Amino acid sequence: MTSRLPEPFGALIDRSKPVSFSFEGRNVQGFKGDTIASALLANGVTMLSRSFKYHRPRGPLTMAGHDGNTLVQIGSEPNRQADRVPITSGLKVTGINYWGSLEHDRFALLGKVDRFLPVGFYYKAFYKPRWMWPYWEKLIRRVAGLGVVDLHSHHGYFDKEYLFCDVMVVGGGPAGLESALAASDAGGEVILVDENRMLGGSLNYARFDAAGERAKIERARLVAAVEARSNIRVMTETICNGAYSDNWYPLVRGNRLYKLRAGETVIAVGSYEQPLIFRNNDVPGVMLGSAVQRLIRLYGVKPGSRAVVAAANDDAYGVALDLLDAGIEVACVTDLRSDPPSAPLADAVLKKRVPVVAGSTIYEVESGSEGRGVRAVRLAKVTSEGQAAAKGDSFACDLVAVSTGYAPMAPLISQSGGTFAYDAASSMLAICSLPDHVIAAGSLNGAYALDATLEDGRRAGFEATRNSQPASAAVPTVRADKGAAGITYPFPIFSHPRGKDFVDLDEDVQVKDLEHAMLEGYEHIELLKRFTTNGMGPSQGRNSSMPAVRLAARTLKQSIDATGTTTSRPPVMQVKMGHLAGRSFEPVRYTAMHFRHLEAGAKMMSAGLWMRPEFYGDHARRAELIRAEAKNVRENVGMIDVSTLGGLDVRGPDAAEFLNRMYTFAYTKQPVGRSRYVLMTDQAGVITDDGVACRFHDDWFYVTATTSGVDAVYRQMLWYNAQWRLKVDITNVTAAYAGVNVAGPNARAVLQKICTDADLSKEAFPYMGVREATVAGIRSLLLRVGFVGELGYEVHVPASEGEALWDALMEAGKESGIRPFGVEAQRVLRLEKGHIIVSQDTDGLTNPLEADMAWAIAKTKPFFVGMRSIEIQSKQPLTRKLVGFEITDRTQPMPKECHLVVRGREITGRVTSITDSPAVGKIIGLAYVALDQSEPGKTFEIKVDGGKLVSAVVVKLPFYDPDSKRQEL
Amino acid sequence: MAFGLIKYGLSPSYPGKRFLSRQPELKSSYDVVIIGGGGHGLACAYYLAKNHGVKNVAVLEKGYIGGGNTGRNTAIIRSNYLTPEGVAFYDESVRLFQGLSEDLDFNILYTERGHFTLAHTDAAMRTSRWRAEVNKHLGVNSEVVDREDLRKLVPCMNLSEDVRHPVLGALYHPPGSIARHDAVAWGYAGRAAELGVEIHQGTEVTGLEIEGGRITGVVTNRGHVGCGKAMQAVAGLSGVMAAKAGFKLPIRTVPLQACVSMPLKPFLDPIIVSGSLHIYISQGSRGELVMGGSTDPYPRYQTRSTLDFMEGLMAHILELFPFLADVPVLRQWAGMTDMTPDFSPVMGETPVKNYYIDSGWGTWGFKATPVCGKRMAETIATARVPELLQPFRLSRFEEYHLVGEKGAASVGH
Amino acid sequence: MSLNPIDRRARSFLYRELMAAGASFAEINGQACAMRFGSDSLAELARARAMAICDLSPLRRTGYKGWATAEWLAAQGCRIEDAPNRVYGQDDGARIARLSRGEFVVLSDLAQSTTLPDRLDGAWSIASANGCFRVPRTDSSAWVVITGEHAASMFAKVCGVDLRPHTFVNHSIAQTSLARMNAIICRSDIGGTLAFDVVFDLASSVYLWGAFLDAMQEFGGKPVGLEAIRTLAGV
Amino acid sequence: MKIIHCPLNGPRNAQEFVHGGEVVAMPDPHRSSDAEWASFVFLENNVAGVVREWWCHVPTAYWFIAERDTVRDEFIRTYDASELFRERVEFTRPAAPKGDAPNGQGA
Repeated sequence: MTSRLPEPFGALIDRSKPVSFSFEGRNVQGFKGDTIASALLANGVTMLSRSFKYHRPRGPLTMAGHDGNTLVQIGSEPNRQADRVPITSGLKVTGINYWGSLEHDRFALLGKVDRFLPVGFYYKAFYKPRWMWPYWEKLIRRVAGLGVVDLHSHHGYFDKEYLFCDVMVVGGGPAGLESALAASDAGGEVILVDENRMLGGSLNYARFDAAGERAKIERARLVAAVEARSNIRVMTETICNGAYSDNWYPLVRGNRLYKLRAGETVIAVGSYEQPLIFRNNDVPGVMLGSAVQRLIRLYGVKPGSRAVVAAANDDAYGVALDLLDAGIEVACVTDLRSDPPSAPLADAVLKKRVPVVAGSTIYEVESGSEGRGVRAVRLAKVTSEGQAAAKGDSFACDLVAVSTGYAPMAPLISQSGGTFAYDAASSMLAICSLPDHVIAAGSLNGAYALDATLEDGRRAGFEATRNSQPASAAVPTVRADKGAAGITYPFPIFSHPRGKDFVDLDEDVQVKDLEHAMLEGYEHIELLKRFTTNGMGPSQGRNSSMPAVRLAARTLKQSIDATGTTTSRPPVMQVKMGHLAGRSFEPVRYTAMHFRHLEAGAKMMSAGLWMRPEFYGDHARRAELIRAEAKNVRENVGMIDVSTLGGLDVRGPDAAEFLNRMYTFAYTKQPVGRSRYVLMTDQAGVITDDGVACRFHDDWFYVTATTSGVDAVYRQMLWYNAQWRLKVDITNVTAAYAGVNVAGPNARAVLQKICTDADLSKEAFPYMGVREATVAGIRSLLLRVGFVGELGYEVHVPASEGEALWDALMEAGKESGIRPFGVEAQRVLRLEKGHIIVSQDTDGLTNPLEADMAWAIAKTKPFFVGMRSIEIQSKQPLTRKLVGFEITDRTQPMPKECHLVVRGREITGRVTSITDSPAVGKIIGLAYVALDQSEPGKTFEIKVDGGKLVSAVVVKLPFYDPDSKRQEL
Repeated sequence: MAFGLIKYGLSPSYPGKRFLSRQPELKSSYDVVIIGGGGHGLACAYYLAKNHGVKNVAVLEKGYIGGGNTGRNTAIIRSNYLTPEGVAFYDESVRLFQGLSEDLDFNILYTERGHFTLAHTDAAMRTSRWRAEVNKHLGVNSEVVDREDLRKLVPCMNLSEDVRHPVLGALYHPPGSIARHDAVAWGYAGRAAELGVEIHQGTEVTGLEIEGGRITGVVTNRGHVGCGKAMQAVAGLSGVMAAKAGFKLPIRTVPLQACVSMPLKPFLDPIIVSGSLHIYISQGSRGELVMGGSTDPYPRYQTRSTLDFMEGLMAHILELFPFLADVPVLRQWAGMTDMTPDFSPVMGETPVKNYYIDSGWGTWGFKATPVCGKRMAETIATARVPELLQPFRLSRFEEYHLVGEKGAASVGH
Repeated sequence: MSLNPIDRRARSFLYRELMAAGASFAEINGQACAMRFGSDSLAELARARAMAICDLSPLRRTGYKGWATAEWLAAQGCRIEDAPNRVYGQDDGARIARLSRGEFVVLSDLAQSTTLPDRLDGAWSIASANGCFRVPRTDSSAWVVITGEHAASMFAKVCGVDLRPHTFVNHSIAQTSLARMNAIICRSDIGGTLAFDVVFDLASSVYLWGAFLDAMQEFGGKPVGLEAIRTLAGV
Repeated sequence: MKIIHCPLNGPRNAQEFVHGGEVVAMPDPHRSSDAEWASFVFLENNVAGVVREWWCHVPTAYWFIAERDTVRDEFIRTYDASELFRERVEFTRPAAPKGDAPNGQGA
C-alpha cells in the first residue's frame, strides 16, 4: 500500500487543504495541488484506464501528461489526462473504454485472443459476406473509441486574447529561466511560458548531485531573479500548443486561448524520458524514472514499497537515491550497460549497498492477477543490441522505474520548420536546422548536463536579443561536452517470444506487430505507422515513434536517417474544441428600420450579413400573408425596406466611361436625372450582379448592386481601376443610406403628402427618373423604379434618419392603408413582371444570352468585362434559355423552384422561380429549357415531387401588365 | 471471430503475405508509366492489368504510396452532385466502392452512414432541391428534408432558430459513406502488384521526354524510363507536371486542411456537411471525429497547418454541436488540392499524344478513385475516351462547356 | 427631463441599447445624445478613466476622398501632413484622420465647438468637385470612443493589431478588423486618459456594441455618457 | 498566421487580406484568338516558385501587388499597384484604330 511521504516531499500539495472527489463512484481523499493521478496513487489506486485494443489495465507512465494511460472521463468531459488535471472538491471521475467496470472489464477477454487479432486485422476480415460488415463495424465502433460525449452538456464560455512580445521563452526549466533572464537584459518584453504550476522544470523533481542540493539552490536563484524582472511576464499552467507561420503561437490557459505573436522565440521545452520495451512493460507500477521522481518530489506520493530500477545513465541512479530517500527499498538496479562508468550518482548508490546488476535488462515483469500490478521483475543478460539471454534472476517488487534514455521534445521545432537528424554519438535525434527567429535551448538542444543547460539557456537568450545587443557583446559560451553522449541506450527494445512487449501503449502495438507489418511490405516508416497505427493514438508517438524507427531501421538494415521519422503535427497537446472556437464572432447588420420590422411581427431572414423581413405576421399563415402583401401593392400601396441594396457612388470625369467598362450596357449618353439598368458579367461572360445606375450629375452616378453582391462588386471596381487608372472615385455608401420602395397605385399620393419640394407628377418626374428631394423633412434621393411593376418610388435617406422616414411614410399612408411587404412578396411581384434575380434565376455559369438578356448588351462598345467571352459564346448554339411559363391546369400539382424540366431521360432545364400569381391568376414562373422548347406557345414538362410530369407552356414576358402602363403611371 | 483471422491465430509462422514486392530495378521501358502512386494511379494500374491485360506497367511514386491526398483526405464517398455528368460519374464510383473490399480482397472499411448537406438559407434550400431532383432523375437516392425531419434523423444536432445561422433543412443522401483511405491505396497496390504491375516508391519523375508531340519516356531520380503511354495522377502538383509536358491547366494549387478529435464512443452515425458554415464532420470507425472545411484562402504548394483554420472550423461546428466544446482535438494536417474554375475534374487526353491526365480533383478526388482508375485505364488501353469522361476533357474550357459543380462540391468533399 | 431619442428624426443606431442601459439624453446636432447614466457622475467619471465606452454618433463628422483631396483640404485651410494612418489635430479642436494618400475622415471635437465639418460640407459640391469627393461619414459610420487604462487590454480580445499604449502611440490609426467587422481605430487620448475613437459600419452598431460590452466585462467596463468624456477632456 | 506587409497599413495578419490572383496581362480582346482569350480566362500558370500577384487589404479595400514564393509561402516584396500600372488604359475597336493597344497593362 502506497502512502504519503512527509515534507519536504510534495512541493505542489497543500496538506492543510484536503480535497475529496470520486473515482469510479468511490470517494477519494487528496490534497489541494494533487492531480487526479497523484491522489489516486496516494490511495493505492494504480489502475486508471483500460487499453485501446486489449483492454489491459494501465496506470501512470510519465506523470507529465505524455502518455495515454491516464485518460479518464470527468463528468461530461471525455479523455482528460488524470496526471495533469488538478483535483477539486466534488469532481466526478470515471474510467473509460470498458464494458462492465474498470475493475472487471468484459472486453479484457480480447487480450486472451490477441493471436486472432493480428496487426491490421480489420483489413483482413469481416467483408465476406458483404452484408456482415455493417454488424462487425458496429461492434468495432463500440469496442473502439474512448470517452463518452454527453449530448446535453452545454457550451461553456471560452474566449481569446491576442498577445505580443519581443521574445517568448517556452519552458520554465533551467534553460528557459536562464534564457528569459538573458533576453530581459536587453530590455525588451519577454513572456515566459510553462505548462506546469511551478517554475523550475526538472529542478523541481530531478536529482543532479548525490546530496540532492544543487537543484534547490539553482531553482531558488533563477526563480527569484525572474520574478524580480519587470519586463518578464510569467505564464504558468499555460501550454504553448503549436508553432504556426511567422512566430504565431496558441497558448492555452484556463478557458482562454491566447494568440501570441513573438518577435523571437526560445524553445526550451526539454526532452521526453523514453520507455524501455520488455514483456509486460505496460503493467501498472512500471513507470519512467522521472515519473517516480515527480510523484515523490511534487506530490509526496510513495509509488511503491520495493522497486527495481532499470538504468542506462547516471540519472537512473538519481532515481534510486530518491527512492531510498523516500524510504522505498531498491531491490536492485539493473544497468543495461556492460560496465557502467563511475559517476557521482552511481557511486553514491553503490555506497548505499544497493545491488547493481551490470549488463542486464528487464526481461519481463511478472504481474498480479490479470496484469493489475507488478509482482516481480525477471532480468536477463544483454547479449547484443536488443538481444537478451534466457531468463536470469527474479526480484520481487511492486514498482519498476525505467531510466534508459531520452528524446528531444521535437513538436514545436518541427512545426516551426526546424529539422532533426540522428546523432549516433548520443543515440538521439539532434536539431540540424532551425527557421529564422526560432532558437532552441537546453536538453531539447542536446544540453543535458546541468551546467551546460544553464549556459545554453544564457546563449539562447542572448541570441534572441542579438539585434538589441552592442555589436561588441560576445555570445555566451557553452562547454563543448553538453552531456548528451551516453545517456540514451541505443536500442531499448527487448522483444519477448510471448509478446506483450508494447512499443505503443495507446494502440497496444507490440514488437511483433511492427515486424509483421514490415513482413507484409509496410516498410516505409509512414506506411508502418499508418498500418499499425503506432504513434497515432492520444500520446501521438511521444513514447513510441522513436522505438518504432529504431526497430524499422534494424529490420530493414538501414540507418535511422534513411528510415526517417514521422511528421509532428499540431496541436502539441490535445486541446478542447471550445478553446479553438472561443467566443465566436458572428457579425450581423441591421437596417435603420430593423426594430420596426420586429415590432410589426416580421419573420426575419439572413441575406449575407444583413437581416431582412421575409414577410410580416404569423408563420402558420405564411403563404396567405405573402399573397396579401403582394395584393396590397397591386391594388393599393405597400412599402419595403431596401436599405440592404448595395449603393456605390461612382464619381469623376471618367464615371460614365468606367461604368461602360464594368457593365454590359452603355452609359456615356445616359441623361442626368435618369436611371438605367446595369448588368455585370465576369471575364468568362457569366452574370455576376445587376442593379440600376442613377445619374445625378455628369460626373456622378449612384449605382445600386445586390445585397449580397455589393462588396464583391465594389472590390472588383477598385481592382479594375487599379489597372485602368481612370479619373474616377468609387465609394461604397451602402450603409450610408436607408431606403424604402413605396409602390402601388397610391404611392404617389402617399409620398406627395410628405414630399414638400418636388413635383412627383408623371410629367415632372417620369418613370426611370431620379432626383433629389425632401421627404418628411429629410433630404432624400428619389428613384422612380419599376422592379415590382407598379407606380413606385425608392426613397433613399441618410441611414440615421431611416427609422423616422419609415414612421413618416407609415403615418402618411395610414388612410390609404399602406402595409409593409417583405422579400417574399417582392419575389412574387417582380416575377409577375418577369424580372430575374441574379443567383436565383442565374447560376454559376449563366451568360446573358442564356438569360435572354441580349437586350442589355451594348454591341458597339470598345470593351466591357466579359465582352469577348460573350462574343465567343454567341458564335455557338445556345444550349438552354430562360423563359417565362404558365400552368393553367389547376388540377396538377404545383412545381417547386428547382424542379427539373425533362424530356424523357434528358434534363433540359429547371424551374428557377415559380408562384401562384394573385395578379395573373395563374401559376407562372421562369425556367431554363432547351432552345427548341423556348418559343412562346411551346409546351414542356416539369418533373414534380413523386416523379409526376406537369406540362407548362412558354409565354412572353412579362406576365403582368405587358405594356408596363402601371409602373409608368 | 471472423474466418479470415483464424489462420493468424493457428498457424505457427506468420501467415500474412507481402503486398508490395521489395523494390525491383526499373526496366528500360514500360508500355504504360503512371506518374503518381496515389489511389488514382494505383487504381488505374490495377484496372489496366485486370480489365485490359496491360501488365507491363510501372507506377512511379516519389514518396510512399498513398502519401499524398489519398492519405490526407477525409474519406467521404457520395454521388449527390449537381450536374448530370457529375452524378453519373460519381454514381459509378459509389457502385464500385460497394464491392471493392471483395474485389481487392482487402477490407477498405466501406460503411454507409448517410450524408446530410445542411441548408441555412432559402438559396441553399433551392440548391438542395436542385441536386435532389437531378439525383433522383438519374436514379441516385437523395431527397430534401426539412428541420422537422432532421430532428428525427440527427437528434443530437442543434436545430434551434435562435442561432446566427439556423438550419432550415438539408439534402439527405442515404448512400453517403466513409471508408479507410489508406486501405484503398493498399488494396489496389497489392492486387495490381499481384497482376505484375511494378510499383516504385521513392521514384520521382523529374522530366518528360516528348518527341514529335508524343510522349516517349520519363526522366526519374533513378534514371531514364521509356514508355509507350503515360498518365499523370499527381493531384496538387498537376500544374507542375503539366508544365514539364508543355501545357497549362485550369488549376490552382490550394491547401485543404482537416483534423481529428480523440476517439469517442459512437454517437454520430451520419456525415454532416454545411456549405454556409464551411464545415463537415463525421465519426470514423475508430471513434474519432473527422472534421474539415473549405480550402485555404489562397494558393500555395505547402501543407503547413494553420491555427485560423481550426478556429473558424470549431466555432461553426460548436454552433451545430455545442456539446462538443469539451472534446479534445488530437491532430490537424493539410493536403494540396487542384482547384478548377467549375469545381469539376480534368481527365483524359492532353495536347501531348499518348500522355493522359487525371487531375483537377479539388477536394473530391478520393470518392472518384475507383471510377477514375477504371475509366482512365479504359482510355489508355483503348485510346478512346469513354462517354462518362468526355464532359471532363481539358478542352472544355476553350469550348466554354464547363461542368458547374460549385454548388455541390465547394465544401461537400 | 431627458429627451426621448425618437422625438428627433436623426437617431443613433444604438439608442435602444443606450435607453436600456438607463441613459439620459440631451439634444446635440438635432439628435439625442446619451449624456449620463444614472446620477453618480463621479462614479461615471471613474469608469471613464478605467474602462468605458461612449456613443459619439450624434457628433459631427464628415469625410473626403479622391486623388486631389489633400490639395483641396489644404486649400480649405486644413493642416495635414503626408503620412497616412495618422490623426492631425486642427486649431479649433477638429481632428483629421488621414486614412490613405487620398482619403480623410474629419472628426469634430467633444465640445462641438469646431465648425470644420460643416464648413467643408458647405464648401464642397459635386459640380465643383475636382478629384475630391465627399463621403457621408455621419450617415455611413457609427462613432464610439473607448476610454480608460484597460482599453488596450479590452481591444486585445477583439482585435489582432497591437494597440498597447507604448506601441500604438497617440494619434496613430489602425484600419483593421474588430470582432470580424471593419473599423477605423484612432488613438486620441483625452486629458491624459487612454482613449480610442472607433469609426465603423453604422449597420453593425448593435453587433459591435455587444461585442465591446462583452469584452470589457472582465474590466468592469460599461457605457458612459458624453458628460463624463467631456469632463475627462476638461470641457 | 502569416504576416503580410501592406504598403498602406504595414504588417498585418493575413486574415485581413484577400488573394486576387496572379498579375497577368489581358490579351487584346479584339486582336487575340478565341483560344488565346479562353486561356487567359481559365488557364493558370500556377507557378511553384515566386509569383507576382494581387492582394487586397479588406478593411481599407486597398489593392496592392505582392511577390510571393508559393512553395515556401513567403512574401518577398509588396508594393503599390501604381509601380506596375502607370498609364491610363484605353480600349478601341479595330474599326477605329486610334489610341493605344488595350494591353498596356504593364504586367
